[in-house]
Amino acid sequence: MAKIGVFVCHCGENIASMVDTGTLVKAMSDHPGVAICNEYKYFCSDPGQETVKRAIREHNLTGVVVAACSPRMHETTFRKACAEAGLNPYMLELANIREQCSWVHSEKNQATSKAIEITRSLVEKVKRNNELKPISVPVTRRALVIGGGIAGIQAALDIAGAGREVVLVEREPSIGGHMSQLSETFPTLDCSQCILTPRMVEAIQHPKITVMTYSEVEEVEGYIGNFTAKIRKKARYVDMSKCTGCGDCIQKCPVKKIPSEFECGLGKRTAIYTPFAQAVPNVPVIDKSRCTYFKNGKCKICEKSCQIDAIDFEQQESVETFEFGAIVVATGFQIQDTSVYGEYGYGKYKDVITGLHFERLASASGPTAGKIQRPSDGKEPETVVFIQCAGSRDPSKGVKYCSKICCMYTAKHAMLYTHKHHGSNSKIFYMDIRAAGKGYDEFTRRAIEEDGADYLRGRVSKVFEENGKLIVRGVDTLLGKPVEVAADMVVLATAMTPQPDAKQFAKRIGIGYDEYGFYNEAHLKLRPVETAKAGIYLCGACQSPKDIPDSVAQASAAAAKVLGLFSREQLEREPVVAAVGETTCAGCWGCVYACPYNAIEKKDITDRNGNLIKQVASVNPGLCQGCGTCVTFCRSNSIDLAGFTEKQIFAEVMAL
Amino acid sequence: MGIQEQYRSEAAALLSSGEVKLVIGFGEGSTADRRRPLFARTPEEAQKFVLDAACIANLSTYLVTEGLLSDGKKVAVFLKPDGIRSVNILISEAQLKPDQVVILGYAIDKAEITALEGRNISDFSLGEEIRSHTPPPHILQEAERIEEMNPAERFEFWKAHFSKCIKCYACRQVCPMCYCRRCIVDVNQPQWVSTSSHTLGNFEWNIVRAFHLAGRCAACGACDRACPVNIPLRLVNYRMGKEVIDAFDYCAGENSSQKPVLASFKQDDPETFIL
Amino acid sequence: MIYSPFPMRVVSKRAEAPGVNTLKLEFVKEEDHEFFKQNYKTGMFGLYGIFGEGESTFCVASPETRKDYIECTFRQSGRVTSTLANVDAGDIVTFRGPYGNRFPIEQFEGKNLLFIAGGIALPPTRSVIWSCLDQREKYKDVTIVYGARTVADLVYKDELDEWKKRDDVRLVLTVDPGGETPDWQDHVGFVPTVLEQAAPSPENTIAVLCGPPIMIKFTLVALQKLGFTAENVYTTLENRMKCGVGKCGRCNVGSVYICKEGPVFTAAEVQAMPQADL
Amino acid sequence: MTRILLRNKLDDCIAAWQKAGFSVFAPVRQHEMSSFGEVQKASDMAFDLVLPERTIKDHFFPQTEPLIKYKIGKQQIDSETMTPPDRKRVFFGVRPCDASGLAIDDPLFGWDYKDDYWFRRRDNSVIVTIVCTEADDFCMCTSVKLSPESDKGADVMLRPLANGAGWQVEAVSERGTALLETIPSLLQENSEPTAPVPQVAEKFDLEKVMEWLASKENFESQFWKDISLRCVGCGSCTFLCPTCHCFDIQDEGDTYAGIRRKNWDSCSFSLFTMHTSGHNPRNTQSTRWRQRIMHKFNYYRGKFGVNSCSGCGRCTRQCPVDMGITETLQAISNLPR
Repeated sequence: MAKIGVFVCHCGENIASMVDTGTLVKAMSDHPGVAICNEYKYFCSDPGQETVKRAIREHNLTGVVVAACSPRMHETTFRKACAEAGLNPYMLELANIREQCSWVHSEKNQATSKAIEITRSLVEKVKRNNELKPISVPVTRRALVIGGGIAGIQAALDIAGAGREVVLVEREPSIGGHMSQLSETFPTLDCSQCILTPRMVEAIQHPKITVMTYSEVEEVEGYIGNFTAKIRKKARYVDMSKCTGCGDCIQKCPVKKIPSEFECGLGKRTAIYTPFAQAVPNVPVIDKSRCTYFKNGKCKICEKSCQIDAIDFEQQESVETFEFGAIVVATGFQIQDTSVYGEYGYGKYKDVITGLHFERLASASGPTAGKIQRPSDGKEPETVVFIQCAGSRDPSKGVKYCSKICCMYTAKHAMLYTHKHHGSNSKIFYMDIRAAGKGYDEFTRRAIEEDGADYLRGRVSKVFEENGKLIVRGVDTLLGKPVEVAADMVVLATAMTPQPDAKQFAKRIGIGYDEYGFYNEAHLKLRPVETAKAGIYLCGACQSPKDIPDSVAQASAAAAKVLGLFSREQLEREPVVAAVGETTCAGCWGCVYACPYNAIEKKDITDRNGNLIKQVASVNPGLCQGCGTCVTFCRSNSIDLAGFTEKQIFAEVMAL
Repeated sequence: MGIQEQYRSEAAALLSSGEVKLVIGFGEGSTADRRRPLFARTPEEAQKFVLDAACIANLSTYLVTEGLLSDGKKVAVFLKPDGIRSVNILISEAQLKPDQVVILGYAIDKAEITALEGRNISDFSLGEEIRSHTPPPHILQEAERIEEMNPAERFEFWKAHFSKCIKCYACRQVCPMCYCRRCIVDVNQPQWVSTSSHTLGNFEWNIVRAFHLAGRCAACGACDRACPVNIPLRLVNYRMGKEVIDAFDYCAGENSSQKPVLASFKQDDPETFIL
Repeated sequence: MIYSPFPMRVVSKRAEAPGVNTLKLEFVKEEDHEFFKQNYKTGMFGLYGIFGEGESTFCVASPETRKDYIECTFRQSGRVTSTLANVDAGDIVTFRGPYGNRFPIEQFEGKNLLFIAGGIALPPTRSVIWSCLDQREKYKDVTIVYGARTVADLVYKDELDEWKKRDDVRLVLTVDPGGETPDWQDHVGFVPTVLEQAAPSPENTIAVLCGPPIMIKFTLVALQKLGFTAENVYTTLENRMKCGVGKCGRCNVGSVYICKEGPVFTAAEVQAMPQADL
Repeated sequence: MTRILLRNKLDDCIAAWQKAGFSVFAPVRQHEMSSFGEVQKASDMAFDLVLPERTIKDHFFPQTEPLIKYKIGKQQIDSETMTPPDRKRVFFGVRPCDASGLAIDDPLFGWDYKDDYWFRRRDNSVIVTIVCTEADDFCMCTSVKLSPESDKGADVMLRPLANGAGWQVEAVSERGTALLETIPSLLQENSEPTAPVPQVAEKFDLEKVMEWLASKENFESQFWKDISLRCVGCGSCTFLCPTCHCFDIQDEGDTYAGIRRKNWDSCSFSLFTMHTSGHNPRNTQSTRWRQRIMHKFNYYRGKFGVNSCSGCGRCTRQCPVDMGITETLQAISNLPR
């Protein structure tokens, strides 16, 4: 029969102060199948591990239970020890008598009897453990980076820099993302374009990076190391291989009054356009919905103006398929639809704008060439009111979270405004000032102390127009008094929200998301750049609101994960995967619908002559994450999870 | 021509034209008030079909007989709305191919039999009808009575009934939804459900079955009628069905493209621990 | 009481082939041992068990000439056999039996013996083989034809070597095509074919044939071709059993309770049973 | 002149038996089901039943019977054989078919290896049979050569009086005689006429059936496939049968202790004969139904000289798809020869 070794760890005083380890050792020594039971102060220490190894060898143990802390802490430690002593590492179980016992109890007797129950139930489990071997999966060492903002660019550059191929997909005509729209960046006030453009150029020129702009990821199939992605290239109607980016076509285009998306509607663009002057690639696209030729069948002025025949009205969209080993999702964010704040008059009053508008007004390459002007009449505003948390931290408007960057950019806006407009007057309504970050608090202090930003703690209840002024009515909660400010312009620090199609896209590639649509990481603290789907990583604001430094840091972290994966040709995966019993599978496909990872397929069972006998479910071990959802569902118990078989779980429960 | 004659000749025609290989209907039973399933393979046998208010069994259970439909040929079957509902569930669970079943639909209203139009499963849209359909008054009354009990009383009620169970599995065998090739009670590694029919083992079995039918039961009452020791099984399944409608707005068998309510993962699952 | 087993101590465990083990068991209580010594005859079976898991039926693989212990050989497949496969020397298991009928080996005396076995069905044959070899002088020629799917699947490898070396035993070993290893010296082919090639004489010969149903079917044909009559061919049936004593109704083949009237039958008796129920 | 027991003496009778150390069982109705249950007084009994839904077999071969208790210890496993209670019991109001059922099963439980669990109960029980006054559409005792007044398996026979006031009493075994000796004062000499015994028509020709079943070529007849088409393979007919006796042995317990049990099993179940190899000799419902019929009307008789059917008709009465032995045997006897 089984010969199990049980090792009771004191964890210093962590366990021993609440659990009577002597009693536990005695109880386990008397348990059927236990060959040896020891206690020690720290089994995770070197001498502790040595004790375990020696016991395995001396007693020919068939299984080991370490009664200590959470398996999250030391499962790997002891698995390694087992393997070194010649025992299959999956013949180990950790009985968590710390987090689940000593730490949560205050009565020693109760804690001790609970520790006994926990430990013996693991002993009963380990008796039924099977030797498992890691699964080897081949790895395609090419990465897909989805999203060409600063996060995506950084991740692509880091991965390519280490010599691995990258395909960078951006759905807009140019990479750059939101960062390219910004004027100066906090807390150093260096010009956003100036630091971004070199990166963009580096990316497009990198021999290992294929940049696919105006393209979207249609579909992702497969699993870690072995993804297949279909990428749809939208028709640009400009031959990228020919275009030199001279801009003649743009000059000649007769449709000139289209509000520019890049300029947040503050500027205009043509029907054939590049979103901004420094666009990468510097190749225009034709906006089919606005182009006269596409609408009326006549015009083609751009074609005529192009010296090198780069315009191609016949161009079709195409779908290309690539194999990838890893995917970095960097799809970024959007700003909240500010119309939810009807009381602030956004959309009603032209001079109520968002922070992003303000960025364009302040940008030297923007529609006003960097002059802060009112959109309504082009006058320079004397008094500007900034309203922070105009969307964030407001559950009634659907956003409970803090958008993290607004405190900083509002301070920056006030500062830029003062710099450009001496003697101007900025009033900032705020709830709290959150300026945790290197140089951040100093930055906000500077806005207040050096640049005269006037911070009013309180909420704004209403913005309305009176005599050509925007009257901002609110409360100064520090004074406890209502305030009214007559402003020339109001800037709303709107919330960062996920892309409107974030949830749909997550479903397409099979990753999880939270209630808003921000993508879920595998573990908030310990695995912040991985998703629960192995091989797919996250960076930037698609995961949660982030500023540039954080996005870039996370992008490098994601790249490090990808490179770690790419460091070997074969990937070893945990063998904790499900498998289907084909004789009893009834083929109802419940498991197929239940699987969060799309790891279960339909498989034909044929006789020797190839005639179809029946269809059964089949688990792809490469995709399976061992979550067990299918097991709990299967009515005929035809699926079992290696390492957590029903037999093991049943024995565990029965021993309680 | 009454519906019985109409269906006899229709069944005969289906058989003689070779459209179906088999018609499953009802024939005379061993006593005047009983009807028994009748399998006709020839037009002559089809003349023995009986259709009247005593034809209450849900014949869809025979459609999942192992091997019956594996040759790809068609089978016609006499079905009431609850049977049609079962067929919808079976199709959605991939146990039947819609084009293999010809439905001779009928409804019983008191002692009256009416024919239902349509022969393909797609001809029947049951949606609202099923939702508004309530169990017979005496069942409903009993269900309400149990609902009003306190938990201890309710436990005693079921204990008394379940302790009678002899584990003959007639409830399972007559149920069209119990098509598993190996039932959970026949799994012995581990032995999830005791084979013994003592009160505990009986509880285990009946509760497991109730769970396995939650969101899948067509409420035909076959289990209840089959139980040789008169356990009011449909009350259990009625309650589970109600629970599923309330919690998930899901009524089993409304159509044949439903996904299993308790086994369809949604990416926006409020619990984030899986994905 | 009728369903109460004897406790048995595991003396040793030997791995025979992938998933196949042999246990050697000794009696814990002397009175149980006495009972066994008085009642055991080759061919009988028992129910081997472990409390908490249940009982499983297989033959006693040791001969009636060696009654100090019980050997049993089984493939790990169900709940009970999986647990039995994990016992070690010193552990206690249970035995209920010996049950059933036997090979009438005293009627074999003075005759040639032909043993034919396939795969995991060598154990019941081995019980007769040793019962006869231990009294070698009572029998004439002894031929053993044994085949398995692959070389690894052959059981009792040590004893096969021993038989091979003896000059009073003719051993014909074979593995199915594709099951041979590079250094395999013996036959490659299915048992019926190899048997026909070996062509033992049916003259004054008793054949004992054990194996999976499909092998039995074709080997019987081969034996007939060689001139054996069904009355002179013995086999054992291994039906599913629970009680072992003719009550539980499980092992019926036609009117025959395999557990009481069997498991040993002549081929003629087997042919008289409803074939569809086998 | 015979002795009678008046209905109004029944309470005294029960009391007298209890005093003599017997527990008294009779047909009762509980939780919408009729069965044999322990009674304390006459009013507990359900006399209006043609036949209780559950058979008397339940009390001799219970649906689950503990055989061995075991404890798993560190060094060893302790086991203890469990024996059925020795309690003396009177079964009052047993129908002739149910009583016959016990007699039919006796040889099976007794050949070679005596099943102590069955016989200990049999030896401590006295069967008081009441002759039928009513039969329903499903009754078929006469078809299997028994009758509504058969005393097979009985210790005491009661014949209902025509006036309904009581029963004519007659001991038919030593055990019966001994039982009546505990209630001499409650019995009186009387010559009241007894109620007529119902006419139960013979539904099939048993001789013809047995002859057909005995013929080897019929074993593979298409008949079996056709007749069993609608069988859903539940075990209700076997579990409600007074003679079916198939069982399973199962260990049930937790990590440390448990009980080995003998549980009812049924030849109707698809896994009943499944080998570990996956081979299943009776892998279709038709072969299982054939086994049931063959076992009852051919094999059993070959071994023990009686058919394993007492004609109670429960198999048809409670079949969810209106099948049963009667229909099959009728069909066999109507087959063209």
